[in-house]
Amino acid sequence: MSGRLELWLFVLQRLSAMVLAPLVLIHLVTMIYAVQGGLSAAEILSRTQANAIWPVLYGLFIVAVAIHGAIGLRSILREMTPLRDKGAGAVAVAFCALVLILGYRAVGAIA
Amino acid sequence: MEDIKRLKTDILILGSGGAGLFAALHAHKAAPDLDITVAVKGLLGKCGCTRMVQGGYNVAIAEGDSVERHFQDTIEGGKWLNNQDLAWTLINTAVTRIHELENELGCFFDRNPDGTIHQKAFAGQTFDRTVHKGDLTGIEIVSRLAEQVWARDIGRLEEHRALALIKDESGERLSGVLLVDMRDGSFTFVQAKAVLMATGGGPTMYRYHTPSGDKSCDGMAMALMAGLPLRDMEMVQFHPTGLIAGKDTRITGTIIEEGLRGAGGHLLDGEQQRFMKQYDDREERATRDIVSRAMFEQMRSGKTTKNGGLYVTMRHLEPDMVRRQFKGMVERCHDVGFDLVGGLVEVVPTAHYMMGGVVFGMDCQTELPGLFAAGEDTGGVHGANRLGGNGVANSTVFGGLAGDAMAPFVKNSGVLSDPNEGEIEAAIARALAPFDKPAGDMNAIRDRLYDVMWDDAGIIRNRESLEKTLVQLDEMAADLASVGLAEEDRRFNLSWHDWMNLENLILVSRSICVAAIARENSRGAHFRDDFPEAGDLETSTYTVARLQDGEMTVENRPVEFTRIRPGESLIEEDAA
Amino acid sequence: MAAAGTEKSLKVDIWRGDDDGYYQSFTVPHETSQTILDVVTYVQRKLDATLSYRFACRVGMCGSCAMTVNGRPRWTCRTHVDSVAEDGYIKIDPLRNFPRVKDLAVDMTVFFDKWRDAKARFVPSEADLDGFAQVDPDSRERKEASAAIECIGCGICYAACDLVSWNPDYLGPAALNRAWTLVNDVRDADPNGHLKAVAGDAGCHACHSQQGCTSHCPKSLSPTASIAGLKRKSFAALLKGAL
Amino acid sequence: MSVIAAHRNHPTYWAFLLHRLSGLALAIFLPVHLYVLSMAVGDGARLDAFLDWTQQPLVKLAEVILVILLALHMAGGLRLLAVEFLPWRDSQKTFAAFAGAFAVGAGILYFLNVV
Ligand SMILES: Cc1cc2nc3c(=O)[nH]c(=O)nc-3n(C[C@H](O)[C@H](O)[C@H](O)COP(=O)(O)OP(=O)(O)OC[C@H]3O[C@@H](n4cnc5c(N)ncnc54)[C@H](O)[C@@H]3O)c2cc1C
Ligand code: HEM
Ligand code: SF4
Ligand code: F3S
Ligand code: FES
Repeated sequence: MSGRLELWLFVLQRLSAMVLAPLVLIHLVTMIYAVQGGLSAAEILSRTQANAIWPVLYGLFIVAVAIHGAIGLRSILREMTPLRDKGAGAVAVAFCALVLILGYRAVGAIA
Repeated sequence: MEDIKRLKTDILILGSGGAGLFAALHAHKAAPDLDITVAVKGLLGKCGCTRMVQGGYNVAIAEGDSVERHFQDTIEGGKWLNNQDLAWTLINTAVTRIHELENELGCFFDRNPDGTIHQKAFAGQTFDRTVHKGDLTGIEIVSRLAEQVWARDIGRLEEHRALALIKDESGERLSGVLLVDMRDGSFTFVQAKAVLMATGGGPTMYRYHTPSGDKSCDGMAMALMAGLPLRDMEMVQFHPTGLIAGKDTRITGTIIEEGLRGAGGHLLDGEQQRFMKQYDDREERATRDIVSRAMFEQMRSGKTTKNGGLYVTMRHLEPDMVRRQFKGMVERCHDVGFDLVGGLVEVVPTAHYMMGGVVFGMDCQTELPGLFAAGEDTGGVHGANRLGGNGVANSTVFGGLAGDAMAPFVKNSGVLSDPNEGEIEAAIARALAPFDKPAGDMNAIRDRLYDVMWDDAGIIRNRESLEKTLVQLDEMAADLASVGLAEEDRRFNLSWHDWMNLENLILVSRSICVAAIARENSRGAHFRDDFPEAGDLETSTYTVARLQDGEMTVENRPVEFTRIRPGESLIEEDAA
Repeated sequence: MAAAGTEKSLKVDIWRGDDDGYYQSFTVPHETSQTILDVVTYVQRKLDATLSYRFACRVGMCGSCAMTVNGRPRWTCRTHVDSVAEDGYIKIDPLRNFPRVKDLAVDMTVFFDKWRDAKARFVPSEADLDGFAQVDPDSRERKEASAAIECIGCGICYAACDLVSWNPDYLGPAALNRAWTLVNDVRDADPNGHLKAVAGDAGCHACHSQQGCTSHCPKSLSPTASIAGLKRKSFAALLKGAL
Repeated sequence: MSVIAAHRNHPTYWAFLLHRLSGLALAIFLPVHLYVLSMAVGDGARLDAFLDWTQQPLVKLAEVILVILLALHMAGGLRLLAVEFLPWRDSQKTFAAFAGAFAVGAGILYFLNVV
C-alpha cells in the first residue's frame, strides 16, 4: 500500500464536495422553481436544452458525484460492514462506473 | 515452590518518574547497544510525582542570577544539612538539564512576551528562577520524557512492582530485583548488571499526603531490608494547603496551590476567623513550615471545620482575578463540590516530600555494588528542607547522571551474578504471607498508621510522642502480620498491594521516628517542641538510619562543609 | 453505614471480570464531596477486596483512572458523583476500545504504541542545544500548540471515538492531537516527518469529525481541531509535492 | 436506556450520523434517479408516465424526504468542510444546528410548492 491512498481519497472527496455544493444548490433551487408548474418530460427538456450550460453543469455533477459517492460508500463499507479494503474498494469502483454510465446517458438525454 | 519467571537485562530501572525516565534515556544514549528495562508500579510515565509537579523547575539561567546564588539559597533553605557536593552538582547540572528538556526532549516551557524563557518566583528564593509550563509543568516534563522512551528500544515492565533487592551468593553485590507482575500476580526475577532505584519515596504514611497513590516508600523499604543506610529520614516536608473532602475521599491531601496565599487568600479556622496573625507578621504569606505549624496548632486546639480541617477563602478578592489566575484550582475544587471563587474550601497541611533517603554518591552509586539510586529515593541533596522547584530538578539531574554512570559501569565492570535463591524465596514468602491468613481489618491498621504518624511524628514532635509512635508501629506491624486477604485471586489485587504498601510504610515510618528522636534540635521541616532551637550550625550533624538484624539503628554524623561554612556566602555582593 | 439512616446511598453496578464478565451490584453511602474514584475505592476497601481498577495521582494529572461511567468515558478522580448519578444509580464499566485486563482496568499499550507510530515526539535540531529558542507566545503556531498541549494521555478521547472501534489501525485522537502540537512547534526539526507519519492509511484522514473526542476530553482540548489542522497541512503538503 | 449509547449522544455525533445516513441514501437513490432521467432519451412518454406515477402521495413523500436528505447532507458537508478547512473551533455545534435548520427549511419549501 502506498500509504498515501487515504490522503488522496480524502483530497478527492473534499474537492468533489466543494464542486458539488454549488451544483446541488443550483439544482435544488431550479427544482423547487420547476416543480411549481408540475414536472413533465417536455418541460424538463425544454429547460435543459435551451442553454448549453446545463449539460456542462450536469456533466460536471456526474463526475463529481461519481467520485464523491464512491469514496463515501467505501468508508461506510469499510467501517460498518465486514468488507475490508478490497471488497469496499470493488463496490466503490462499481458504484463509480454505474453512476458515470447512467449519468452520461442521462446527460446525453437532456442535452 | 512458586514458579517464577526469570529475565536478564543490562540495566534495570525501577520507576518512571523524572529520575527513572531520564536514566533510561541517558543510559540509552551513552550505550545504545545495552539492554535497558524500565519496571514500574503503574503505567510508564503515568504514575509517580514528577507528573504532579505544578510549580516548576528551579534553574539559575536568568541574567543577574547565578549558580552560586541558587546554591546559597539551597543550602540556607536546607539549614546547612545538605551534602554540599551533591547540592552543587544539582544546581550546576540543572542548567544543562533544562536545556536538554527544552531542546532535545521537546518540553515547551512558557515564554515572556518577548519570546524569551519565563521564570517565576517560588518561595524561599532570592531570585525568580522557576521555569514552568503553566501550572502543569510536571505533565509537560513526564509526557515528553515518556514519549521519547516509547520511541526508543527500551523495554517496559509496566505494572510490575519491585519487591526486594536480591544480592548474589556472596552478599557483596546486587544480583537483581524480584518483581511481581501486578496484572496476573506472578513473580519475575530480573537479573541485571546495574539497577537504578528511582521509586520516589513519598510520605504517604501521614493521614494527609500529596503524592500519587502508587508511592509507598517501596524503594526506601527495600533499601532498609537490604541493609542500606538512609540519611535525613526525619526530614518530611509538609505543604500548608491540601484539600480535605471528608472520609474515604482520594482527593483529600492533594495540593491547593500556594499561590492562593500569595495572591491574598485568607486562612480561617472552623469558626471562620483568621488566625495567622498570632503566629507570624507575614500572616498567610509566611513560609511553608511556619504556616503548616500554625495550622497544625490551630487544628489541635479543636476549632476545625466539618471534615477536621481549616478553610482557605478567596471570596474577599476580585472573582474574575481568582477565576482567571487559578483556573485549574477553581475547577478542581468545583469537582469535589467546593466553590473557590466565592466560598470556603476546606484545607489541611499535608505531607509532601521526603528530603531523606538512600545515601548515594555523585555518580549515584550506593553502598551496594550494582545498585544506583536517584530522585526522591535519595537523601542528602536538600538537607532539612527542599526548595519548591528543586524537587524535579533533583530527580531529572540525578536520574540523568545515573544513566550516564550506569552505562560505563555495565561496560567496564558489569556482570550478571547469580542470585542468592534463598533471598528470592524469602521475599516471595513475605509477599505471599497474607494469603495464608484469615481476612482482617486492614483499613483499621491503615487509619491507625495515618493518625499516629500525623499526630505524633509529623509537623510537631517530641521525644515522648516519637517513642510512643515507635511502640505503636511495632504493634501495627504485628497486627498487619496477622491480617490476611479474603480471596486467593492475585490478579490485579489492589488489596494485596495495599497490604504490602502498609508493610513498607510501617517500616519506613520507624526510620523516620528513630531519626527524629536522634535529632535533638529543630531544623527546617523537623520541629521538636522539646528542642525548638536550631542548635549550633557549625557542628551540624545529619542522621543515618539502618536496619540491622531487625533493629532500626541511627547515628549522627557531622556535616562536611565542603564548599561553604555557615556564615559564609558564595555570592560576591554578600561576601563583600 | 448510613448514619442514623438519614444519608442517601448509591446503587452501583460494576463490571467484573474481563471480556466475559457480569455486573455486580453494590450499595455505597453517598457523601458530599465524593468522586467516582471514591466510590470504587470504597467498594474495594470495604465491600469487595478483589475489585481491580487503576489510578495514581488522584487529581486529574496522570490520566490513569479513566472508566466508563453511566455509558460515558470519564476521568473518575475528578468526576463528582452528583454530576453523573442518575437517581442514585451509577454503572461503571472499563474504558471502551481497550483490551480488558480485569474488572475496571484496561490494557493501554495499544494507545502508547500508536502514539509512537504517529511519531508523536519531538525531533531536536542539532544546531540549537544551548539556548532557548525565541518563541513569541502570541504567534499563531505557539497558540495552536498551546491549545492542544495539555493532554494527560487519559485515553478518554480514544474510548469515545467510534472510528477507533471501526478501524483498529486508526491512530486515534490523542496521538494525532500530540502530532499537531509538534507540527506547530517551531523548534521541531522535522515537521514534514510528523505530517508523513499521520498521513498514512489510518492517520488523520480516517477521522470523520465525530467529535466524541472533543466532547469528552476532560481537559477541554479539541482533538477534532488538531486533526483538522493535520488534514489541512497534509493536504497542502500533498499539493506542494512535499509528502 | 436511551436509544443511542451515551458516549454517542452529543450533537456532533448526531450530525455525523445524519450525514452518513443521508449520504448513503443519496448514493442508493442517485443511480435510480439517473436511470429514470435517462429514459428521457427519445421516449418522453415513458418519463411522463413515470412522472405521473410520482404524483402518488407516498412517492411524493419519499421524494420530499430525499430532497431533505440532500439538503441535510449538503449542509452537513459544508459544516464539515468548515470544520476541516477553516480554523474554527467551538462553533461546530452551532453549525450542526444550522445544518438541521437549513435542511428542514428547504424541505418545507419544496413540500409547500409541490403539494
Ligand atoms: C503534588 C506535587 C507537586 C510537586 N510540585 C513540585 C514542584 O512544583 N517543583 C518541584 O521541583 N518538585 C515538586 N514536587 C516534587 C517532585 O514531584 C518530586 O521531587 C520528584 O518528581 C520525584 O521524582 P522521582 O523520579 O524521584 O519520583 P516519582 O516521580 O515519584 O516516580 C517514582 C516512580 O517509581 C514508581 N515506583 C514506586 N514504587 C515502585 C516499586 N515498588 N516498583 C516499581 N516502581 C515503583 C512509581 O510508580 C513512579 O513511577 C511535587 C510533588 C508533588 C507530589
Ligand atoms: C451537496 C453537496 C455535497 C457536499 C458538500 C458533500 C460533502 C460531503 C463530505 C465533506 C463528506 C465527507 C464525510 C466524511 O468523510 O466524514 C461526504 C460524504 C459522503 N457523501 Fe457527500 N456531499 C455532497 C453531496 C453528496 C451527494 C449528492 C451524494 C450522493 C451520492 C453524497 C454521498 C456521500 C456519501 C455516501 C458520503 C459518505 C458518508 C460518510 O462517510 O459518513 N454526497 N459528503
Ligand atoms: S486529548 Fe483529552 S481525552 Fe484525549 S488523552 Fe488527551 S486529555 Fe485525554
Ligand atoms: S471522535 Fe473520532 S472521528 Fe475524529 S473527531 Fe474525534 S477522532
Ligand atoms: S488518578 Fe490521575 S487522572 Fe485520575
